[in-house]
Amino acid sequence: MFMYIIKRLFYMALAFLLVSIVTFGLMKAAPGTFLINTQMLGGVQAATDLNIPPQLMNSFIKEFHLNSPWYVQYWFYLKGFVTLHFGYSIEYPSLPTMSLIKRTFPLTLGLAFSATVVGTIVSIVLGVIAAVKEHTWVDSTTMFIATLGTAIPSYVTAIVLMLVFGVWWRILPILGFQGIQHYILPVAALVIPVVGSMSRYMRNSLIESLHSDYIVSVYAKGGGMRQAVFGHALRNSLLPLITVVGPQLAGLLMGTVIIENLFGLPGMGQVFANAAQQKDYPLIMVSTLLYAVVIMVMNLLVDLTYGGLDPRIRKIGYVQGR
Amino acid sequence: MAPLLEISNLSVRFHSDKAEVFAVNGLDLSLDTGKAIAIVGESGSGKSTVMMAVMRLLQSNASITGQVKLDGTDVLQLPEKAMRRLRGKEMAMVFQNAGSSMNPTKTIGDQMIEPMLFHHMASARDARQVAVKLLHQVGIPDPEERLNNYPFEFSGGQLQRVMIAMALIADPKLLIADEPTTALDVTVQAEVLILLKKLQRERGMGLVFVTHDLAVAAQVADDIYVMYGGFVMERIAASELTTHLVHPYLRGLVQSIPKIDGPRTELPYIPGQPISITGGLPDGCVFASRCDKRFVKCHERPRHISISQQHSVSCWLAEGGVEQA
Amino acid sequence: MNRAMSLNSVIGNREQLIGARASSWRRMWSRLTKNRKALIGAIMVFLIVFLAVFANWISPYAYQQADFTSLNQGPSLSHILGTDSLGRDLFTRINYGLRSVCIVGFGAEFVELTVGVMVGALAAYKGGWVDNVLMRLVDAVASFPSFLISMILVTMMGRILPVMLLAVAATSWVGMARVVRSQVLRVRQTEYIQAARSMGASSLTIILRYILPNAMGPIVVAVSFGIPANMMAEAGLSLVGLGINPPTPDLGVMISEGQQSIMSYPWQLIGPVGVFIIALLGFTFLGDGLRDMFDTRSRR
Amino acid sequence: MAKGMTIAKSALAALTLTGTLSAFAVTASAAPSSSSGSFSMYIIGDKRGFSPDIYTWSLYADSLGIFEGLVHNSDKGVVPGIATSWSTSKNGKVWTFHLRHNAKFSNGDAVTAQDFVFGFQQAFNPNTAVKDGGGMDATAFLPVVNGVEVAAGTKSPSTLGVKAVNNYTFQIMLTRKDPTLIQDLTLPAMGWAVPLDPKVVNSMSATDWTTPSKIVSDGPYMVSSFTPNTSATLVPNPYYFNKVKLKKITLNYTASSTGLVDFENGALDMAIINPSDIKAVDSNPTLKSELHFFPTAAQYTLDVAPSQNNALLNPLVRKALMMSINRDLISKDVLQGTGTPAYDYMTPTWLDPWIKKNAIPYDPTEAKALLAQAGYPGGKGFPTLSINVGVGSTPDLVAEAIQQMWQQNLGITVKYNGMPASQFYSTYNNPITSGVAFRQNASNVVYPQLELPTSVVAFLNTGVGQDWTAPYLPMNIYTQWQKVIANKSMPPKLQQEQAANILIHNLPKSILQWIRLGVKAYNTNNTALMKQFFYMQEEQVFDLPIYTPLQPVLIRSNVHGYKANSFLLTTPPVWFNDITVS
Repeated sequence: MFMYIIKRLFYMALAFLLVSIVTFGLMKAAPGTFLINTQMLGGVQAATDLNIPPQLMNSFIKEFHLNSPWYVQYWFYLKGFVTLHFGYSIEYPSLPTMSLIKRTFPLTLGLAFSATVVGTIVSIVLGVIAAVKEHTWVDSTTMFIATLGTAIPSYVTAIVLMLVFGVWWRILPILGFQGIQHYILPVAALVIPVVGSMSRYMRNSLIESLHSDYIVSVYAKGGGMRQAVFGHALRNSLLPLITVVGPQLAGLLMGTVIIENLFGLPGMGQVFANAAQQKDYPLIMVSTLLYAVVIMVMNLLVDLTYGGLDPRIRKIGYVQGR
Repeated sequence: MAPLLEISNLSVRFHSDKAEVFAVNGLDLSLDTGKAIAIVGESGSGKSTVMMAVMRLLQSNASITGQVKLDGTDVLQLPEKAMRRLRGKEMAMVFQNAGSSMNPTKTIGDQMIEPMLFHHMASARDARQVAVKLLHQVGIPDPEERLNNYPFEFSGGQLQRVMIAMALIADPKLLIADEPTTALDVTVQAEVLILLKKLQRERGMGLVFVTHDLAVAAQVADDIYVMYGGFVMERIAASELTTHLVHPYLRGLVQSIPKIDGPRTELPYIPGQPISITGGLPDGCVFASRCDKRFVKCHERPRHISISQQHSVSCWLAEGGVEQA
Repeated sequence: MNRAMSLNSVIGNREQLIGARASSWRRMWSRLTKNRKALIGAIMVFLIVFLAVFANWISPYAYQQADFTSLNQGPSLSHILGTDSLGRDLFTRINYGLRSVCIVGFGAEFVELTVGVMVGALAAYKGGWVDNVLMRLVDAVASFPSFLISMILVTMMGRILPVMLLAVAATSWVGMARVVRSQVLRVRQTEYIQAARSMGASSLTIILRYILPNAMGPIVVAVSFGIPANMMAEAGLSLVGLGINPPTPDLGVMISEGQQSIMSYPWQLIGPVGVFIIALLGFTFLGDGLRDMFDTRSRR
Repeated sequence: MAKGMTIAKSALAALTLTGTLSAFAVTASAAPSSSSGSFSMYIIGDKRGFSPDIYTWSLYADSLGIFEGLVHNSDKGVVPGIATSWSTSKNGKVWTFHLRHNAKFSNGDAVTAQDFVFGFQQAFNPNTAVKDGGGMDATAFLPVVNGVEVAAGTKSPSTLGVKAVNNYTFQIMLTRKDPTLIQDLTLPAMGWAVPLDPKVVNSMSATDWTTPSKIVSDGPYMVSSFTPNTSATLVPNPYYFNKVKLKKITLNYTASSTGLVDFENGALDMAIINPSDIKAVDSNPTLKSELHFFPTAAQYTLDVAPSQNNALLNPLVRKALMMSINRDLISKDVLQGTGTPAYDYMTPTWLDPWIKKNAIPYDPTEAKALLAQAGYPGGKGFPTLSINVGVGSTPDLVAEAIQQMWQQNLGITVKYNGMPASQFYSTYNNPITSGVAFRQNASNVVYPQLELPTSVVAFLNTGVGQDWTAPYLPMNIYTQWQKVIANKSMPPKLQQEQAANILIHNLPKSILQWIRLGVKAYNTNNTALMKQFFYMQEEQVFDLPIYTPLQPVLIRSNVHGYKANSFLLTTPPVWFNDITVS
């Protein structure tokens, strides 16, 4: 298990380097980027498109070492990120990026986290119901609704939810963030696609477990449906479910970008969308890397949880066929 | 005294989208307490289906007719709840593939004590004591520690022993072993067989042993039922197997057992492929298409006739008297 | 007996092996037509693609053609889905908007497929360190914040169709690479490939005649799920203000505009959203159906 | 080219005589009494905090009652603020303000003349106010002694021409006579300088201006909570010298796309709604009575874009194009009433209604004739005409409507090029490579009553003047001009001079003649000259004015004293403390 963690951490570091190189490369290649080192003009000319005032530009030259060769720039970009010295950005010249992130990222993470928790619980419940009632109308109805949930992206769901709950019934707020009730619709919009795919996964996985030989053993020992499902099959089908939580979380986190914009939630997604539209390169660089790190850490946690829960990985480090 | 298990006219059919499968067709069988019988047949002959029908563990697309009496009670008529009370306690089962029949993510201790817990026979702690004793009996060293191990930490032979112990934990009257040794090495096979036989004798259980291996069957069982295409071809006492057999199919099976001390000739085998029991059965004898003794009469289905108290057969040849092997 | 049976099983497998290719497509077709969900999905997809491809012929108006005498009209005979705030026919604009969405959906999938097959097959074939390096790369790209990368690319390179297509495909090829790799590995290990190899078939023959057709199923399924995912990403970009430059109609932009008119002119939202949902559902149904068809383990 | 900034700045710059605004005050009706004295409204906002010295959208809120300067705007026009009276020296260069003795900051400290000195120094000091380059052009409008030098960093802030004669007497020394000084002192970005508590501000970092607990202000309201880009809450300054009328003001910064819903469910008492929501509002009598259309100071104009092809340099062509745009239809139908036709760049129609009577009418037939006269009968031979527009996430309906009108009325090929705002501005001054083009100019109008360019150079430097006239230059000269404009390493003053020089020496006579006429009209304030100036524009059609937005605003019927500030984009009230809620 220890070696497993070390190995995973090593791969994570590699992935992080790749993301940072790609982000840096993209920013350097972008037309009008301030990362271009124009020796003659001290880097200022390169940024004319960005409408950066000279004083600000000078501070960026210093902060990002724009008068040095690219590898030095890259090194300081990486170092700055790792040591949490995020500097300032074009759009928020008087607000350190770090405190901007501190202010906005919790909301985004909160959205993604609550959506994951709610989504997982609902998925498990629906998946179990459908699997236990396999091949009945309960199963087919649940799964049809789940299919709709998978097929329709969260932002379309969000628009429909806004329309129904905010515009027609007027029972929930649909704009801004002033309290927990502002969380309800965004989380619901994010949860529905998650439930769509995860409950299907849960059902299929549970059905597969329920059809395996050891379940026959359970019945042969005098167990009933309850013992089969809750004593054996559920636990075994939750394990593979954990492995899909990781990608789901990543998808959710990306979904928050649009959802925050739709609901006017002051989260990191809105900041990023704004930064992208305004070509706020310093902010784009930091936040892309930040999102990537969060995704990687989540995947790592998911894998470790899986490893910790599956005795085969915990004890011998692998499962055959996986 | 009434037999422990008495099956009469048992038929099992599976319904699928495409066709009906005639898995078992009018089977009769009886087993006395303390005795062992073996059901022998190729894969697809319906031998395992019979026992799954007895346990009522078949999938929902199976329809079962006939009678299965355990201690005089027809288990096919019992409600599911009452049936559950029998499983594991009155009759227990050892499966073919111990590796997949054990939950890979639970310790064997947790799995072994389940029959006792399901039937409220003991607390978990007491049940573990019983499990330790049983593991010891089936020859697992350090049983107390091994209780906390997971199935993947056992070898195939050990796991099969654990399975046997698990089946015995609630002290059943009837033990059904469904090809318990097929997946094992030959040497391990013998050990497990001996163990099984020993335990059956000691406990005075009824044992139904399902296998495709006639030689194994002869070692373990008192009576042997040979199945083909969902029918019992011949029922014969193990002691008479080599001397009194009637059915050409059984003869073919016996001949294809290699004899270590015999001359090295080419091994005879039964030509053709096992009959398909999907869709429908032939009007005549199900074995006719592969039978070298086939004659006109074989276009009709043979009756199952008794030759002696422990010997019966379904073959037109038997109508004309017993033909010596 | 044992030998007889094992011989039988080999013969059986050979028959299976020979028959596999000849009838697999026909069998699949008949399975497809029997699978109601897949059929409905296929019909919906056909309809959507038809509208998008033949937008010029089907649409009763030109997409930019304003009619200042019929602004914000509800659905009627002359404008079956109503008009927008310049009196332009919504049905027409939706058709053209679908075209944009489909170009990105299919185009990006094509790019993903090309890159995915190359990387996946290479990894599976070469094995060893090549496999290791490629798969680490795939893992790394999979942990990219994909939507953000798309947004950055669109911001940098402009809001035009080819850019959006590449931006969407930029990170999503990894899924395809994984599917291809695992399929090639799976098929390579199967008995009939080993049998074919033992019979002396050349490796090219093996790839072309056995591996590819047999690895096809999951790849086709992945494609049919990939297309709607790309469409979602495209429309998502529109919703954060990075849609295709006007005046090219785009379904995502129409949705975000329609959202604003919902109180007064609901059809301006319902039309585009409805068609978008139909498109996504069509692909999902089709994908589900195809998966059922190809998945031998699935129980019905 | 710092176009984005220019536009944003002129949005604030365009303030004028408050007297004309009273027409738009919401008159109180007998409304049901509301239980609370709180008011929530939509206002444009950002994330950069409430520093009164940095140019941000939050400055709107600052100027409406978080800070209070010497004087401030109100529903009665400019009224005394912290200063109760003032006097000027004979030469008009020294202003002496007498401050009230009971004014206090929200931390309880008294507001003194020294605080004004400190505040003015902060506003001019490039190391504090304009540290991030987003500072205000205070220097451009307040001719304070040494102001230019301090802002340029060549002189120390202590040399600035402001003085505390004693605790409650404050003096401003000017370099020249400035009759609009009092007016300018009310305006953020034009002369906005407020008292600051040195003790507090010196210990603040730039980021503390986003932390309400650290902000100390002297207006009737103070910031009690702030979520960047989302909302802020204002509560009464407990030490304010006068009665503060509301318990709480909530400022909602979030985009107004759901304004109607928020108004209906009570989240907002003042909301700007979508044009497309007007029909829904009209169908509800209560809502309809709460809907107001406030004029704004912005204007949507199409300017000639620089091009090798000089087809657009022919006034006949421009007139034909102008005549085939149905401005009434655009305002009433396409914009659903949220616009009013614009006829002149320099004067809003609502300020001078006579303009409308004399403006170029919509006349497609005449337009066709003019185009034929210009050498393009039936549109034949006319180059492809593009309309270049910088758009946000949604297309520009007006540009698309004009595209259709031109194409349908004149038979010429017209392309609508919507592009992201950043792309639009970064390519703004690049000559068009094929065909000809108009480019959208959505900036605020320059009003003669306020900014009076006293010379041709000043006229050309009115922010929009340059971009607007430069395309009339010959192409080779235009490239020269463009180089000057793009050169960021040149001092701004020199840059402006050089650019203006190029224009003055190379522009067509007709334009220069027209500009001279305008300057003369401003300087003399002569109505006849003003009209002549207007008629000349109508004859030459130097640009195509399309419409001025009318902001559709819902105000709860129990809100009184809301007078819209039409010179700020989101038409907030002119002074928060004028508002009461019954």
